[in-house]
Amino acid sequence: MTTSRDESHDPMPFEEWDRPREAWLLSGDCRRPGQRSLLLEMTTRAVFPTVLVFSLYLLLVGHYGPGGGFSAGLVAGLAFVLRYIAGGSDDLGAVVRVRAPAVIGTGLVIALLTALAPVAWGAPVLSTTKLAVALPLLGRAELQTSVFLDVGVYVLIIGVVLDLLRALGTGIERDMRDAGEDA
Amino acid sequence: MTTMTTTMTMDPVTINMVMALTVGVLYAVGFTLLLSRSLMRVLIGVVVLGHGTNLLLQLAGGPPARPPIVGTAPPESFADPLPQALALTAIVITFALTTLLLALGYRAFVLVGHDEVQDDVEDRRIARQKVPSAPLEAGDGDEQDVESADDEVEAAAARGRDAAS
Amino acid sequence: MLALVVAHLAVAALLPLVSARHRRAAFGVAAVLPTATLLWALANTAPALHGGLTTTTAWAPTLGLTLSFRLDALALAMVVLVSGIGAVILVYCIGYFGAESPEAPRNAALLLAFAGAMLGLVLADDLLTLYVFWELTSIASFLLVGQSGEQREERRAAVQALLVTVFGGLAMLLGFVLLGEAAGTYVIPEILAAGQAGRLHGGVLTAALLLILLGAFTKSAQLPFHPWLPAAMVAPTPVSAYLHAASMVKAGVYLVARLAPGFSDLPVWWVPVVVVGLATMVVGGWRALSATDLKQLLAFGTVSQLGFLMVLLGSGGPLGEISALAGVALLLAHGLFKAPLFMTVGAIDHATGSRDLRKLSGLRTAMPGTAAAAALAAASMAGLPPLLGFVGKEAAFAGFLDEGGLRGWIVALGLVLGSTLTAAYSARFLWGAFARKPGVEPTPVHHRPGALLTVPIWICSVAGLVLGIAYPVVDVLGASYAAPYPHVSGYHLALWHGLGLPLLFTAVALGGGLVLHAQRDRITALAPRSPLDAQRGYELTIAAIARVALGVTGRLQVGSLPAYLATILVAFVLLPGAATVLGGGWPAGQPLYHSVMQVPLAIVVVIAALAVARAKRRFTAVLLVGVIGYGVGGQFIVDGAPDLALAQFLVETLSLVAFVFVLRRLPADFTEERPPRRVRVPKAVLGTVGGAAVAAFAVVLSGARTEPSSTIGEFVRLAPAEAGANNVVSAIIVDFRALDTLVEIGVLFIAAAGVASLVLATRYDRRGRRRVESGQSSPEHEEDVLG
Amino acid sequence: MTTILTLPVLLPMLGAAVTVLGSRWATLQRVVGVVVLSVVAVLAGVLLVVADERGPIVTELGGWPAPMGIALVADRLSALLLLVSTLVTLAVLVYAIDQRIADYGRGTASTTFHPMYLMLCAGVSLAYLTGDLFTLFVAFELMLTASYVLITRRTNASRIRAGMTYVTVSLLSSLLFLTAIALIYAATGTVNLADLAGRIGTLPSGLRSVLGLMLLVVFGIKAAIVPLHFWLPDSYPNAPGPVAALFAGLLTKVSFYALLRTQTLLFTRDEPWTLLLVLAVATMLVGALGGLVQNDLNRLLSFLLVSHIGFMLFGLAVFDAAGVAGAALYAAHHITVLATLFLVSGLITRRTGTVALDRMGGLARSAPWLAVLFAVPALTLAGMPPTAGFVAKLALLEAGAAAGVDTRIVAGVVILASLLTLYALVRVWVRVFWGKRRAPLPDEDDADEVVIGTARSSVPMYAATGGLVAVSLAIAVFAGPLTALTARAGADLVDPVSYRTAVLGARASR
Repeated sequence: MTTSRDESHDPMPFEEWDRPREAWLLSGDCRRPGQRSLLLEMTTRAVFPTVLVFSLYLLLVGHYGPGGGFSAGLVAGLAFVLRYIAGGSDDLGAVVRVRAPAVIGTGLVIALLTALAPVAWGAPVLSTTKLAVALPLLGRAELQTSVFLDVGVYVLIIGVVLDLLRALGTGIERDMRDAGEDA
Repeated sequence: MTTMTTTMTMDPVTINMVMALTVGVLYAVGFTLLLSRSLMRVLIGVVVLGHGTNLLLQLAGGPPARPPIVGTAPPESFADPLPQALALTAIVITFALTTLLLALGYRAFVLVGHDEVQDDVEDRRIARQKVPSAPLEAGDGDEQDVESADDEVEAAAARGRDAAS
Repeated sequence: MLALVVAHLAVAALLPLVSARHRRAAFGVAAVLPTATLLWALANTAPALHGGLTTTTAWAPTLGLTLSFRLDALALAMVVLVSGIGAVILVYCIGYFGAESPEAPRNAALLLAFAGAMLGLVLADDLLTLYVFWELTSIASFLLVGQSGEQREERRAAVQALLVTVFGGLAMLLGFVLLGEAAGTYVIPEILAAGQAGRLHGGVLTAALLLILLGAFTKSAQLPFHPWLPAAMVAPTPVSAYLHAASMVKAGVYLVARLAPGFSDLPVWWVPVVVVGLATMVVGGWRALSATDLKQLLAFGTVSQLGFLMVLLGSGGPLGEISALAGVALLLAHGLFKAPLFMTVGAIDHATGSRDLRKLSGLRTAMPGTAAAAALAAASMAGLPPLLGFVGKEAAFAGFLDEGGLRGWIVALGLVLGSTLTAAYSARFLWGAFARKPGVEPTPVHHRPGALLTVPIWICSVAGLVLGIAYPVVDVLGASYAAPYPHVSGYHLALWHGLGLPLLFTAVALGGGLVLHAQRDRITALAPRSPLDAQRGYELTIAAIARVALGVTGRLQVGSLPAYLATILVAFVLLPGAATVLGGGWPAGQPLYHSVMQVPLAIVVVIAALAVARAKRRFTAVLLVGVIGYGVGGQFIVDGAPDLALAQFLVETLSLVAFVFVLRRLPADFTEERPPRRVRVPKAVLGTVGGAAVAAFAVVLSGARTEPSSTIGEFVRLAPAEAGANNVVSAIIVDFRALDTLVEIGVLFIAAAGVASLVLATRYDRRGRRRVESGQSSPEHEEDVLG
Repeated sequence: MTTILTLPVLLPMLGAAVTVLGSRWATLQRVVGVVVLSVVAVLAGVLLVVADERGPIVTELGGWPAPMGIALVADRLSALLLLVSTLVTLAVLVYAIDQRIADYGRGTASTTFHPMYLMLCAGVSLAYLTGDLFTLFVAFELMLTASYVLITRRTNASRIRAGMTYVTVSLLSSLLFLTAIALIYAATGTVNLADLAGRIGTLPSGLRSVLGLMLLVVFGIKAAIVPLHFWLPDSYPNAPGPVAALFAGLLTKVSFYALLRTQTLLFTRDEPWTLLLVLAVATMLVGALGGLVQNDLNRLLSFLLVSHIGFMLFGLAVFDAAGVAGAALYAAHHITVLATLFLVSGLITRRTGTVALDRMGGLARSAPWLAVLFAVPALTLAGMPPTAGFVAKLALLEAGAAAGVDTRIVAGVVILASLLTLYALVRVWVRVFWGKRRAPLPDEDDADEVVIGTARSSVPMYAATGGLVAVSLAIAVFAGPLTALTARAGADLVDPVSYRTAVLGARASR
């Protein structure tokens, strides 16, 4: 990983302060026990669902305070990133069984159908309205239909993050193995 | 709308010195990095430039004010929400472009062993040429033919120079 | 008339179907339409001579683009040449191209297409219509000269012909547009009327007329553009006979003849016409005297004759009526003698395999019929009575002699000189083709030309004789064309005008010609190189264009990405920057900062940014970029944009992760060599100037705002009530401007797919090198990207 | 009608999503792509007819009135260009599909090509239709990002440099665009074009020209105005045939459309724009001269592409109704003819195995149909009558001749550039179609996406190319109605009252 000219044993010159001295990223490869960090894995297991729930909160609160589909999707995505860093692609694959591109496509379809749906009721494209839903137990709840757009964004962004993990994470890792480089 | 615009006083939107300096530095650094040959530097330049642009977009709305969330403050004290929304969109788009360029840099590195942007080979070839390749009259198929036609054109030009001098 | 023209083109397009079955039949089929056209035109002689027959089809009337046609006297004369000689030559082609010739199908179709285009040209009643067909004939000529393009001479000649004529044609188009703009119409009679009435004037008219003349000169092979015509003789002989003798090269002359009645009073018109025409006539004739290839001889002769026609039909003047009359007569005469002469060469070539007059000998006895027909045609060329050439030449001399004055005499003497040369090369042609030469074996005749090769020659030659005797017919035609000129002379075409200067001039020309021919050996020794070689001029021009193109492209298109980006930056700074300096004002009362918190955040961001610029390690640079990102996020909080700040923090984090993933595989340092100072410093300077410029734009433009945002009030009012969101920014994103959001997630969608495609396919790049076979299933990399 | 206006954007996006979800079913992908673009083409035709009869059609998305919400506007200009562009994208898609079938067989799905292609089309549609400056930016990003993926997809070591050049320059232009939007908002407080037209008018004239020049540079980069054009001949030629055709046909023209729209709507002028005249001259000449010295067929075409951008700039620079109308007509013609030529170049390359002119020859004999397919668009590009290129050029020349001395001189440069274009194309003809026949060269890189040196070009590939030739011929045949239409469009552009009224209603009167 480090460059070939090795001068780390010398007293470090000033401008070399940022020279990497060890592999600074934990590999995601689960099959190499030497590189696993139990602490990180345990933390992740505990944090992961919490963060996902928080992301749902952000999604729903978006209309009233900071939040919304973007931020929520990104938070959820970061949860998966954490999971990947701790457990590697195999672990991630165990959680997410759908293809990432399909997730992205689904998100986009949800958003586009939200845009087009009002036409069926004779309203302009992308118009929104307030839906009153009678929920059991909770009673009457009001829902702005634009939340569906937010849901689409949320799903799509999770898909994007997963796809990035697949490509930049797993893909590059595999390339490195192919090339015989030490991860 | 008319009622609102008349009642609302016009806040000066002028960007202050500190922010102008910040934006200026971000752009300067971004531009400079963009001009280098390393694709990774270019990429970092794009990111820095993107930060500068997003900041500028937000600043275009006016000086700091209260977050535009109805109910938390009187509407007159709100910051202009539109630049915020635009900047939000811009942030996401910049992110998308960054990752794409990152992947391209990676691929370039894997393919050619470094991530420098090379000069265009064909352009260099043409710049070195004295006579256009593939002259019109030639082209019977063999290279020799091309050469001889080149010679002819050159010779014709030379004759002309002699005659002129 | 449009239908007639279109029919030519349509049949030409379908002709390959005929050729596929029977090659020679194609020419026969092709000859039908020109024949019909000729008959149609002759049947309409009466209306044509009295006011003309017109049709108009609108094409793009907004642009004044209409397809207008008129059959009048001049057009009728040209139709005789285009369709009459065209039909004859197409019949000749049956004999010329063998039954097996692979060239036949292409030539049949192209010749007919050309006939159609040429017909459109001569019938055009509108400048733009004329231009349309003008360029079509150039293209047809290009393809007919180039043939299969396998010989270098063919290619070279075809390209030269095309470039020179299209150069002129395009110049002419600009002239037409300027003229049309000045006159308010493109309809030729209306423009001529405006010209005669003197309603057009000024620099625009001068430019327009010169440009139009340029077009006419190039097309009709006038000095110094003429070399393309002799070069084009590489084409098959029927093509030369038709395009480069009888019809296409007359287009320039025809155009001048069309416009002369309106503009020949203007010096800007007649001076170039007379000077160039006379020079062309003399130089062409002189060059013909030293040619050894019979086709070359005729080609230079054609150049010479075109100069002659140019003078006659373009010079106008007080007695323009007579020279116009002479012009029409000679226009016809030239077609009727030059085409058979070319066909004679074709027949000789066919029979003996040679066109070199130094090798040909004794053909007078071997091919007596051909020789007689050629002699008749050559006599007309030389101007012997009672042929049409004589009638025309008499009138030509008469016109300028009667005009008198300096101009009249100069032209008349020039014409005598030219006619002397014409007589000389006419004699040279007959001698070269048919005479028995001392010391040269009689040329063996492999196969005697059949009727298909000789009858067409006879038809044309005899037509020249008949029209010479029946001169009143030509006189009526010419008079109808010359009608716009003032009637002062009462001159009519005739075989006998009595003894006078014109007859003397004719005699001098004929006698001089024979003397010159007798001295042929000295002339051949004298002639070969004239000091001004127009062909070399063409070559030099082309070479110069190539050098300029190479110089410009080599210097500008340097192939370096940083150079390109720098150019863009310079433009971005310079153009609006100059305008800012000139027109912007620094806003008064610009505060140092609006909120104290902005200052420390700004310091962090600025320091991190400067450090990024100097960072040598990728990872360090990425971390510093992260610092900038979070710093900017902090500014968003200060500015009252919590949504923005949240997104900024999250995106920045994700970016960092992405960078780190990729950096695993890359070396820690930037691989780029540290560039030398002379590269680095200008880049830093340019970057700094760019940053300063943007900052200045920001201050100046934001200081100029006089109104609040158009939308803030509406947004705040409607967000909770109508969009169901207290968070106005969120309302904008998912409701008021939801389309932006929709498209933006589209961009994310693309980016994700792009990253996958770029990264995941990488591992297959080096394996490659296997042939992709047809019908193979998914390429491997696709499967991988699919996930 | 207002829903129809959104479909050219939303349908291709939906199609893109569907082709990703169904990325294992090749036929589904193909059918979705062709059907979506066909529908969009029909809709564009409807929009054109209606917009011509009734004036600009406006949709306020979500029912929010402009300038609050985003307005989509189809007027004569945008509907015309949308129609032509969609016909081109449809033909190029058919070509690409059949090229893939010829090379990989019928069962092969594509993971990225179809979605990216449709997204690009959505971006193009939105760029034409939007009446909002920021949405224009977003549309550009949609279009450009998809183009980044298409041009870098399956690149090899020798072509990746082209991809980098393209992406980097485009990114810079995008960021500068965003900067310009920020500055415009800072100065005016709105991003709606119709609203901006009113507000920019109140700025001091110096600042107006700052903004105008800024947008000129921003769009000039992507429209390849000299000297901002250098990236184009270095990048387009390296893209696979259909992709290069798509780019050459559409991307520069979309940017030119943006330039045309913004300059006429926001920065009105009364007389010819001298700066743009100078740029037009430079663009025409530098492009044409560059084309003369190239040995690579695609590069040659790229330089000619640049050269003819100069023709359109000339029309805009004249800045009256006739000039702008000429520019619009020229753009419509240019979209089709450049796409056609690049497709033909793809066919030639497949046959000969090379793009180098000095290594080809004799195709007129061995592939006469190819010769015809090349000759017609080549003559069109050179502006020879009676093609569409001639009609469009004539419109420009007439506008130039009428507008004054400067523009007459530039009209002379148009003539010169036409001649040089013809010369460059004649070189191609002579080198490629004349001369001795040559055996095809083997494909130097088997692994990449592009298969060359094979005679396997299916009939639909020829048919798609021929279809575009037919579109181009149709522009010539129906020049009457078309020039009348563009003349009306030009009048709309120089006097944008109907546009502003259609978008803003009564508020436009400010």
